[in-house]
Amino acid sequence: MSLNVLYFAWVKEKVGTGEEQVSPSDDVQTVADVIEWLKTQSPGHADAFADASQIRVALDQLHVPFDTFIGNAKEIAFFPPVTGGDW
Amino acid sequence: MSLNVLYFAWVKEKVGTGEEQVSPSDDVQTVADVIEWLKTQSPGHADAFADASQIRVALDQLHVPFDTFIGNAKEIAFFPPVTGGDW
Amino acid sequence: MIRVQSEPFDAGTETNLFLSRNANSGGVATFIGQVRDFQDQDSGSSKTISALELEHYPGMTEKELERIAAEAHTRWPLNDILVIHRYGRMDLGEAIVLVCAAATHRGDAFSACEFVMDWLKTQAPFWKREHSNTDSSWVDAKKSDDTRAERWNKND
Amino acid sequence: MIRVQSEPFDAGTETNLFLSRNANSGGVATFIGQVRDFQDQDSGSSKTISALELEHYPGMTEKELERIAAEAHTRWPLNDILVIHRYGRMDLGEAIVLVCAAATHRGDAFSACEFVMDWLKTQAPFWKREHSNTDSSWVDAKKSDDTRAERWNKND
Repeated sequence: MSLNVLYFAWVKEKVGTGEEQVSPSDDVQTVADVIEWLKTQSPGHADAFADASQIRVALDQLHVPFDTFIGNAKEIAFFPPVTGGDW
Repeated sequence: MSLNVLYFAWVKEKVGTGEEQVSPSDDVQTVADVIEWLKTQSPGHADAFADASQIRVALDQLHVPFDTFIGNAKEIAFFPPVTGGDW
Repeated sequence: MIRVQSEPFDAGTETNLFLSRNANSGGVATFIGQVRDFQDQDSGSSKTISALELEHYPGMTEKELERIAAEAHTRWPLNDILVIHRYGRMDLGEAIVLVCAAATHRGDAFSACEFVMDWLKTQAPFWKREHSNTDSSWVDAKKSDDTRAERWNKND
Repeated sequence: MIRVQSEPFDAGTETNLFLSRNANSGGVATFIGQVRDFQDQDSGSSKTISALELEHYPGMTEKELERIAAEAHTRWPLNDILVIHRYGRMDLGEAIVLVCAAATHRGDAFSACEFVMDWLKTQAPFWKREHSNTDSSWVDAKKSDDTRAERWNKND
């Protein structure tokens, strides 16, 4: 599997990069699997994903839950719950 | 009793004037009484008030129901239900 | 602030002025009612409406609009309300009414703006006359306006 | 129409353009969210917020906003929707978002405008960072936004 991984906001700051190309092994099949695999890649990754309840995911630019299969997706993004103006 | 009477929209057109000063007798006490009294003043008045369900009333510039007593009010206005833009 | 006037007004300019007066409010909801181009929609009708005219009750109109705005202030935490309403003759595409409501939370701004419009439509003393190629006639009140206005009583 | 941009925009000018594009709609509801002047309201805080910054997910932001606007069109009879949303750094008093909805009936315009705002706040990929005199920090999501967005599911 080859995936373009994007990080935003404090997830990006903790991981230390906004984008990386990864190729996990074939037993990595769901979003949750990708998260567990990423946590092993660096202390920054581990820190960013320490509390997965604070992480939201988009697969090929669509919001998805953690149990979604990666399938043929090319891009996965991890970010905090979205926020906007005060109103 | 001395009252300034105002008419608007098609009520004004039927009565034939937008404003008149009236002095009905003392037994004219409520809005409904004023309407009955006005109906006797001219065929135009009678026509305007023929279907009282189509008439709305303001007493001293406040919406009121027909059973309201005139009291010390100075101004009474008769008009159709209000209308505005299409939206 | 309430303004009742026969002169045209510019909805965008008024909105910007309202926004800058309310820099401490995050959210501003507005409604603009304009004289719509009827020909596009009522294609079944042979009547071509060219303009409309709003008669009003000078003095009472201002009082009613002030009363409605004050009522909105009692119902929601608002920083400001603006109502501009025209009377007299208006051409297609011209703005008739602008309502702006400023609040810290958008839900309050939306509710107040819609409330003001709903009460205004049933209680502010305006009467509409449509001018067409063939005649001019008074427009009947709409039952749907009463229904919309009554919704705000049920929630009390 | 959806526009996602870092450049400031003029809410009044955009509203006027939307109004003239929609001359066949009687009613236009809008919402403007601006960077509010925090100092007026959070007087208990010693932190002075001077600006805010919105990070976003280029590509996905536009897709989400298009999807939300399309959903609004399926739910209400609308003539047009406009969403303009900024990203990047913004100063106090600047407009962040403008949503306009045009419809024949005002209830549809109001509902669509509020719906777009509620879904946008929970689903469009923006993340806010506040810059103050002492530091800059990411702002947490608000539970109230989730609650508001969920209201639109219940009515289905």
